[in-house]
Amino acid sequence: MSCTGDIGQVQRRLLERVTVLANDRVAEGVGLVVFEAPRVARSVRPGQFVHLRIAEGADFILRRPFSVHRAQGERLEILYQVLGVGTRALSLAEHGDVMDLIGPLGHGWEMPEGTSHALLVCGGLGAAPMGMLATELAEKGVAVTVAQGAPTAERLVARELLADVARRHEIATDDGSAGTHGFVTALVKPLIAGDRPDVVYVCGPEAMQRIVAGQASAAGVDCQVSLERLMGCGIGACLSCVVSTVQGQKRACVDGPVFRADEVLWKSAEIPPQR
Amino acid sequence: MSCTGDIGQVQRRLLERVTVLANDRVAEGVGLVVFEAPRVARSVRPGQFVHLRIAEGADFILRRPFSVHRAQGERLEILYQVLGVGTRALSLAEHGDVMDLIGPLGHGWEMPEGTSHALLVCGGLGAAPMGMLATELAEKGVAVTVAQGAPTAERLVARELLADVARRHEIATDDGSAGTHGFVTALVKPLIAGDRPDVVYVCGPEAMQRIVAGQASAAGVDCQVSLERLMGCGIGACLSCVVSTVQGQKRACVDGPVFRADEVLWKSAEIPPQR
Amino acid sequence: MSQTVDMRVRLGALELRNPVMPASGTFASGREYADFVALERLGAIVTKGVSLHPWAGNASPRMAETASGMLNSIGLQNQGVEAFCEDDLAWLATHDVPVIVNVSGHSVAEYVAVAERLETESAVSALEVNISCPNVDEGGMAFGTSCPAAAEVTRAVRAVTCKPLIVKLSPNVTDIAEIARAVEAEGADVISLINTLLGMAIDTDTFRPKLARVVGGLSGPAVKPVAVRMVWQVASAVHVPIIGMGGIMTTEDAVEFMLAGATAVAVGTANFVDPIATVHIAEGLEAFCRERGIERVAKLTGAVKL
Amino acid sequence: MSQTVDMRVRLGALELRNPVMPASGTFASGREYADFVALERLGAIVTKGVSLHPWAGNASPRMAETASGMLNSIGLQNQGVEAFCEDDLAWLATHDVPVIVNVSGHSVAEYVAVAERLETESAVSALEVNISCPNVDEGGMAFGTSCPAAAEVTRAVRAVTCKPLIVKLSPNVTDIAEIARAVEAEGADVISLINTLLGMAIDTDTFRPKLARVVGGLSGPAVKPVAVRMVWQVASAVHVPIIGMGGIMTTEDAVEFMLAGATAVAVGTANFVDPIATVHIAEGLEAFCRERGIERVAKLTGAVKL
Ligand SMILES: Cc1cc2nc3c(=O)[nH]c(=O)nc-3n(C[C@H](O)[C@H](O)[C@H](O)COP(=O)(O)OP(=O)(O)OC[C@H]3O[C@@H](n4cnc5c(N)ncnc54)[C@H](O)[C@@H]3O)c2cc1C
Ligand SMILES: Cc1cc2nc3c(=O)[nH]c(=O)nc-3n(C[C@H](O)[C@H](O)[C@H](O)COP(=O)(O)OP(=O)(O)OC[C@H]3O[C@@H](n4cnc5c(N)ncnc54)[C@H](O)[C@@H]3O)c2cc1C
Ligand SMILES: Cc1cc2nc3c(=O)[nH]c(=O)nc-3n(C[C@H](O)[C@H](O)[C@H](O)COP(=O)(O)O)c2cc1C
Ligand SMILES: Cc1cc2nc3c(=O)[nH]c(=O)nc-3n(C[C@H](O)[C@H](O)[C@H](O)COP(=O)(O)O)c2cc1C
Ligand code: FES
Ligand code: FES
Repeated sequence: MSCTGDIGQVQRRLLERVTVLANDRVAEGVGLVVFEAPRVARSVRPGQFVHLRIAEGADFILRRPFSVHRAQGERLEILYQVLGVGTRALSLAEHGDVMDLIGPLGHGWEMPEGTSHALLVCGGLGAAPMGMLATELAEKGVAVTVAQGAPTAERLVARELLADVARRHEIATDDGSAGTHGFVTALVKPLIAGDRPDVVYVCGPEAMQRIVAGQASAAGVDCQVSLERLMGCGIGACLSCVVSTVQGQKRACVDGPVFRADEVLWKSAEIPPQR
Repeated sequence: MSCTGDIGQVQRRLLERVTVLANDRVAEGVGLVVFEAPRVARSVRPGQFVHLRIAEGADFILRRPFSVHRAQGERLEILYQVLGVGTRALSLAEHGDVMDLIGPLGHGWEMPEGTSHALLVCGGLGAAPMGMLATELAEKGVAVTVAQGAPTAERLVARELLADVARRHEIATDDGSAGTHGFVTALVKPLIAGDRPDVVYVCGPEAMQRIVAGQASAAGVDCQVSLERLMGCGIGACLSCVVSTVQGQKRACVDGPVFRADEVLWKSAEIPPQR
Repeated sequence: MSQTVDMRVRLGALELRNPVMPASGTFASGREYADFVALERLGAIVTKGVSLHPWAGNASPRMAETASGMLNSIGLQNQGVEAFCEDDLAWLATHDVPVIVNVSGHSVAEYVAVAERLETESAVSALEVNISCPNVDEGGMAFGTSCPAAAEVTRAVRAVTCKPLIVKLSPNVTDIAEIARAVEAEGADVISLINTLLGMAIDTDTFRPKLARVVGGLSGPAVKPVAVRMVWQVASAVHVPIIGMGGIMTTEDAVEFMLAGATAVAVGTANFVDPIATVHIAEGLEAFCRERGIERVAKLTGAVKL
Repeated sequence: MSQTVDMRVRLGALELRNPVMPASGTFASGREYADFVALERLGAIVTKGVSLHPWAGNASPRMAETASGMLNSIGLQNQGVEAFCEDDLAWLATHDVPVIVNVSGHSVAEYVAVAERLETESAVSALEVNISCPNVDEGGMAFGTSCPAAAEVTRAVRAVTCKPLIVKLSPNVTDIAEIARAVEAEGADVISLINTLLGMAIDTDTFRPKLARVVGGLSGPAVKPVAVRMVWQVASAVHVPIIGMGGIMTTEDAVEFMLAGATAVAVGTANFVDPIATVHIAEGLEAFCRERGIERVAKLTGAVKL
């Protein structure tokens, strides 16, 4: 089966100076930045990420990892949530600003040969790495169903993009301002039962990913999850980003961020929301 | 005699948010920044300085002290040389940027009653604190002679301003590209002998100030110097900025930066240029 | 959401109206900050180091900036305790705020002499014995880096003062908890930490040390992780209250020290960046508690969840 | 202005083509950086810590960012010396660069066992014994914070290896010079410092420590003044060459360490910021010397003007 992971291994990582082409607020506390990044944009695969140096001379020194939301020609898009000092600085970047990033990084989504139907489940910013995936699956003629959740309708980031490429796009919001009232996890079981997807792709809060992984395995469907860890180097050297798996500790930055759900030993610390 | 020093004591120090109105390169590595600083601009006296917070969230945290070059209405001007991280950041400030500063700070130039003739001697950026002084002396009807030195003609900062207000404006450049070829210190003796000024005001490299102070005392003329020290607080608390004087150690930020030359115990470390 | 927050904290016999005070040597005796800070808004004033005789301090340059921090080698320049009492203390006495006098000495006898001189001064609320200054040749840090020496100074000063006794520790040690236990055993009522980390910087243009004294004390945000760790270690080792400091710039920084075990906090280098920092942090702490329904700021002390 | 600069430096029997190497644990075994750095451009490669048996390391989160620095509590996760030799070392052997293996252990016996296993590996140019890791419960820093323990490990490893022996010191001590003298006396050929400063950070939203292990090691520009000071103190105390590290991000930082007394320098956290940092600094050092007419980089060592 074709696997961006394998590609990830032979793929050359680049340190590229990139220029901000646009940086717009797309929702409360969420921005979409578009970089001119010719070399990385051309080689990145769905589910991979870049390690971005947002500022120099600042009191924070480390890079910040971001999934690639979309890559078109020389344009590379990142969908980001403003959380702290780095993403706040990123939100202030303007057209023409120059930064540098390392990429493409990590093991992306695997697309098993002969997949005819895929279910994409995302919560909140989990939609970020789904953009490239949904587009490429659709181009390959795979039927794409998207189950998307968010706190409010306004926070359904990349909603249009996903709606365009998906054959079916189900929505759940915590406040009921769009789609079903409740968590996206409630949509998954019926969708698996109804559409019998060949594979389920998940990204979002770890507790949510864990629940969906459980639902998929219960239904005997392949499932891939995209996990976040605090990252230092982003290229496999520092061991900051380990994920516990059945084959022992793996590095989210090279062996992930996408893992086969059945490999992951979920953090017992993470108690899934009670419902 | 009237003395901004006394004023300095009763004068209230302010922490003011200021807006950059203009920031232009005036010579190789020298910039002139104009702030809208209504409260400080109105109360500052010649020879006083402000303690400027150039950046927040940067890897350097301390303020930077700058003499006030000119103050007109709500406008406050600083003439700065790009030396390191702070002044480099300052040189990138644009119209509309907001910073904050503490001021007015320190003991400025004293203008003895009945002064009819003053000699201002400055080297390089030492011209910065001379702008306000020359202007105010001229307004008071004091005859102003300026002896200005710089490495090259281009580096004669504030040359026009000083030429305008001075009755006489003598120049020396290290490379002879303007005025006398040599150091400004060579101009001083004849000017003192010729014009018999009531007071000599000096600012520039400490070695140069020391030489001029010697020339003035040899001629029995009052002399005031403006000394620079690395500063922490800028308001008299941290004792980073001490200057050795005949009355013991004084703080450049409150007892100075302007001192009576005959009070200063010059750093023996500082060897005056041989000539 | 509780409306008012009880901001009072207790340092042994000393009650403060809030946990925030300036760190010694960064606030002089408060007078220089009077244009910016109403001293009554602070939990206490901590004076710069006071010695028996006047000290001239070290040669210039006395400071150098470093990444997210600064080095200083002031060297405890001060007028001596007599002049301090006549001048600064008399001025402070006219303000309604507890005064903590930072005491320094070259020898145990000098520490004792300063403490004795201050004992009769009603304006002095407490003594902070600085056994951790890296910027003096004899005394200073030497007393703070060995248990016997730290114990000896504490015992000697304890013997001559009935005022609350704060001992300020040096971070330049292998085992801070051991030193803390030693001074607690000798009667320290409160422990404050950290003083500065010994550091050095060299100008690569001139090849000269940036400080005339070659080495100096590192302070500011750069040292905060070390300071929080030491406060946590000391809090686990002793029963006396702790004044935590080292790189506090914001309300969250102050909260971090209290969670680690500090009862009160001191703000040093931040005063140079923002002369109103102490008041901002005191107000910020109150808001932090109010927003979270914490009715007493003291509940933050040691509240880290392990 | 001399045209070419002699960039070679000597660490005892080991000659390096230039003074710049990665700091252990920040560069893995070099393979991860191969896309960015031609290993042959570096003075040496320093591997991550290698132990006798595989170590799982600590729980996540294992890192937290701090002002101009970072905390880590990786805990020396590694495959053990056997797997290291088969895998990383075999790969490194195909490159023309000296390999310094960083050795860790829970006990003196484990340090010795690792050293013995590596003794026969011709691809290993030198051993760096890490007696200063703050992130393991037994061993690690405990050996680096007491003279007898530091001496014991050094003596034991010295007895089983003829390779150049580097001992890496912990900055979390009262007197770094004393430890340095102790390991020099037991036969250390080279001393490297500093390892990380023990630190802690607390999330003020969750009240939880930012590291699962609660405390971790502080690195990056924040620690540079402490590191430079300690290199200067050790250089004044011993005769063996020193590898200086702690917050080196730029060429000037590297120069500062050499002026303080280091013969070579190691670049750690900077690799995470700029994966090409080591090469940039090696090239920068050469340019720095050329511009100043310094014909041998080794002349910078200890050249600080006091
Ligand atoms: C492989 C990967 C892909 C990612 N893709 C995206 C993306 O497409 N869009 C996006 O908005 N974010 C993404 N993230 C998360 C992003 O890296 C962090 O939100 C960012 O680094 C926060 O930086 P900051 O300086 O703003 O926050 P900080 O000031 O560093 O931290 C602020 C708060 O956020 C928490 N935090 C920091 N990093 C993470 C993290 N990695 N995961 C969870 N919490 C964190 C901190 O613990 C702290 O509580 C990704 C992370 C990884 C590892
Ligand atoms: C009372 C006073 C008034 C001043 N007025 C002016 C002015 O009107 N215009 C102007 O350009 N500068 C003035 N200065 C000097 C100015 O404060 C420094 O140049 C500035 O702080 C340098 O900051 P930086 O971050 O760019 O340099 P840094 O990165 O801090 O230092 C770069 C180099 O400059 C040296 N340096 C830093 N501060 C000083 C200083 N105060 N004196 C001498 N060398 C220093 C450092 O040692 C270092 O070698 C004044 C200083 C004082 C004390
Ligand atoms: C300029 C300066 C002077 C200081 N003087 C003293 C002093 O006299 N006595 C003392 O105990 N600590 C002194 N300190 C240490 C501070 O009180 C404080 O312990 C240290 O700076 C850490 O806090 P900070 O990071 O908030 O500055 C001084 C610190 C600075 C920066
Ligand atoms: C993520 C990380 C892992 C480290 N692992 C090791 C190690 O295995 N062995 C060791 O001796 N030092 C280790 N160190 C310490 C570094 O080698 C170095 O001594 C320290 O980080 C200071 O240098 P720096 O500020 O340039 O990073 C590690 C440091 C970091 C940041
Ligand atoms: S972030 Fe360094 S190994 Fe993954
Ligand atoms: S700068 Fe602090 S006393 Fe002068």
